[in-house]
Amino acid sequence: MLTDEERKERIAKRAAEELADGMVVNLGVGIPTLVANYVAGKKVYLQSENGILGVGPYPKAGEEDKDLINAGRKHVTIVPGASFFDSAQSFGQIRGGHIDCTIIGGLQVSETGDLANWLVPGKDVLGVGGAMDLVVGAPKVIIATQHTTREGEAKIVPTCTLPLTAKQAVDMIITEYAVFRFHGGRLILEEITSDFSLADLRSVTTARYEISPELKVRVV
Amino acid sequence: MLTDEERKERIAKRAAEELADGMVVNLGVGIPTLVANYVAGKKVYLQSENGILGVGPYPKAGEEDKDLINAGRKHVTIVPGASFFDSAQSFGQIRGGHIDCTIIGGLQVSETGDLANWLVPGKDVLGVGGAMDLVVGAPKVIIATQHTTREGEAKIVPTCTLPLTAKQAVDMIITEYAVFRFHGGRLILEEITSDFSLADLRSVTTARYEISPELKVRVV
Amino acid sequence: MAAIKSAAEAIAGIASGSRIMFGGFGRVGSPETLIAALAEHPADNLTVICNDLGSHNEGLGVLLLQNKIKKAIGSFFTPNPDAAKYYREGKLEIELIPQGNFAEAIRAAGAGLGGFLTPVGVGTELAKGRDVIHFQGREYILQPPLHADYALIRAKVADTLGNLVYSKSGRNFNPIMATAAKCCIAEVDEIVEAGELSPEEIITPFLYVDILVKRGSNDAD
Amino acid sequence: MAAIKSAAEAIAGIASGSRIMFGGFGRVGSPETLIAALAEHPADNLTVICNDLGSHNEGLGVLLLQNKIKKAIGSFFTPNPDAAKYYREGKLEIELIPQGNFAEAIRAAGAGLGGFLTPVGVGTELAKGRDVIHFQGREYILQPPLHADYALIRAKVADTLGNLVYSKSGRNFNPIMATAAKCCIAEVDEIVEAGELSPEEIITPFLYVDILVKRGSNDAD
Repeated sequence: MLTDEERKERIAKRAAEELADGMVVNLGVGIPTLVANYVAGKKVYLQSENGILGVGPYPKAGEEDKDLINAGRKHVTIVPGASFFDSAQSFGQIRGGHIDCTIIGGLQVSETGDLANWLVPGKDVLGVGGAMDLVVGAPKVIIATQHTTREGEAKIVPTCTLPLTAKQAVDMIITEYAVFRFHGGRLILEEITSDFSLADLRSVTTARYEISPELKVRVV
Repeated sequence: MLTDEERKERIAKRAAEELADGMVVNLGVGIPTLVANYVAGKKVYLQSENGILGVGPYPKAGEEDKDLINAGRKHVTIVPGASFFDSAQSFGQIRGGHIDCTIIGGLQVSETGDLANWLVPGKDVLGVGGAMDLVVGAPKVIIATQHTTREGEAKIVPTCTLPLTAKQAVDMIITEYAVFRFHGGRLILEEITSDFSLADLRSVTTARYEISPELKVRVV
Repeated sequence: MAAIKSAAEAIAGIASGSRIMFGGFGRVGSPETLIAALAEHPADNLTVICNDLGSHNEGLGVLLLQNKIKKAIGSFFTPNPDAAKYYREGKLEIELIPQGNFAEAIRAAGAGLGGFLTPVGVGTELAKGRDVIHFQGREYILQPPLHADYALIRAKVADTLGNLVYSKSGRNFNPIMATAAKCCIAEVDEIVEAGELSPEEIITPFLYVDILVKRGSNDAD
Repeated sequence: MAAIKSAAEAIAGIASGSRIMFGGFGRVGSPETLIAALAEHPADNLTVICNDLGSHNEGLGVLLLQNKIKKAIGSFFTPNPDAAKYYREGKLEIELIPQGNFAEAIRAAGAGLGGFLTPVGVGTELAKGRDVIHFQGREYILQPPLHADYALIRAKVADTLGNLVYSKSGRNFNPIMATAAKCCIAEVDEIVEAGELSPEEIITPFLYVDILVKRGSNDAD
């Protein structure tokens, strides 16, 4: 049984492989934030929707700049060539498709690419943040999420039962066991980890999906 | 008979009296440009729609900055506290009502405050510039114009026959002979120059207008 | 041109029932001196337009606990647990807007637009009550502009005319809110003479700014 | 991240029939080196999106005299007498948009909006063929966004990533056009290392800029 930490690390590492030199990426809170730990050696630029292009590593304790936080409200630094702008400009970058990729968490992804990730069941509707904007705007939307809920329920489902963030917006799903991509509106399994069988995967995935003829097994 | 220069000077001088300390004003090309000559002693700030707030006087010959022109394509200077911005921001200031006043020329003004000032009859429709934006956006729209065309035709008319710049947008008309204001959609004559009779004025003004009970005579 | 006042003087005219924008993303760029002055001011029944409501008893959270906020319009009220509590108890109305639509609606108000077509939120619960328009082959929400009576914002340096520059991620909603209210009050660290800020670096031209307040002028800091 | 090229290399991919934005207001902020390169390039049948068409045989006026421009979309073509001549002779189509609506439509394209409601132009000839919408008690034109294949812009200094700053009134349409085209080519006086421009003063963040060209790199100046 994988620990929570191990699951998150696997997902973040795999998601980082999707990022290439020169890409501009917005990372959501939670697992997506960890992706930044695995892009060393690649010139990937992080945008933060509160108005930063070129977010750098977290500062050392005691070196925080009180005016410099990311959208997750954590103190950050900036890299050379970074810039600041207001929220309308920031979301102009996002909605206008100028951020190459967003990696974001998910509560449910449907087999048609619908995403639900903002409204936790039973909680009050008090925050949506920039999730809807990011998912609609980014040319490439990667959902980085654990494969099931803590209770073991499927998150990759036929139809989202939770309130939607956006319709048909997801390009890719990365979990601790599998990588799925949407091609022409169909959900395709492209990778599975070596510690998980196809039958295992089917048992925790209620969505219909096809298996790529070039299915890769990722040795873990 | 007044010379063209005298008419223009009269109009510009009178228009300048409408400007008070702290006002931000956009001056159209032609007569409105001359208004700047008569605001000495008042802290009036000029906006130019090509992206300047705080336009200063024309530079001396030989001291022109090639990157610094106003919307009339003339080289200008800037005053302390001036700023530069892009055209979308500039027209955000204009359309959003943040420029206190625009003084602009007119081909025709109707008795309901419609303005026609962009399409000269018989010429091709090749330029509108920022006139429509300015007239719709500015809280106070002053039309500074000679009372009649060169051919002696009325410019203050019952209905504009030329293509409109905007409907019901004019607040005030200043000519070399008269000052009119729109109050509740009605055109009111408020001032007349001492060298012109009410009968003279009526003969060159085809619009219906009322005469203010407090009509002023401006000694010229 | 801006007038320089103390925080208390600056907000003295704010009446109960006003619609007030507050800049800031969390604490960064939040006009804390002005919020502290509002906490001492009797106005209540306020509609606040703000990305978030601060945290428990911090930032706008202070005014919330004083029951001064009737309604909050913004995108992310989750970080303040009191928001959920007050909402559940029927003491706080919430209008939630996706953050980018929210920012754009503020800008649209300042720029004199009647609204804009956004693809964000289409097909979601947040489209409820909105006009949905098909235009040029795609479905959009027609988002109206967000206007306010007051914008309480935070900048770093002002000049005496009211031109503003900001600090790092403290820019966020401040420059757009400055444009969208009848009266803009800016809390700043420093006020310099007109001409000391470079014309190229001014982010908010002075025509948007009505009142300048030096940060800490109410001993709020 | 931007690639640094000569003017001729930068524009080599521009095909006949392309939609191209050109920054500038008169000569100020006009990408003259890139225009000179286009004059040597075979692409024609172009739709140009630009405030004006320069003057006789100057700026875009050069491309007009070469019969390369099929259509011009903008606000003020009066200063170039050739524009009227070509228009009358049926050699040039003109789409005239009020300057503020024009600027906002370019911004809207860059910001992923489907259009916006503007009060400007309502009741005029320029409302013909536009959708008119009544919303919240007022009449508006629904102005669609203006997209392009290329934006040819002019800035003062770039860094090696492609961040840009402008010079004085040379900003005009350049920063918004940078956001609205599939490929943005920026002509600049100087290219410095990333990190040399202040993060507070960068007007166009690098993610909008594809190619940098040093001004005069075609001996155009």
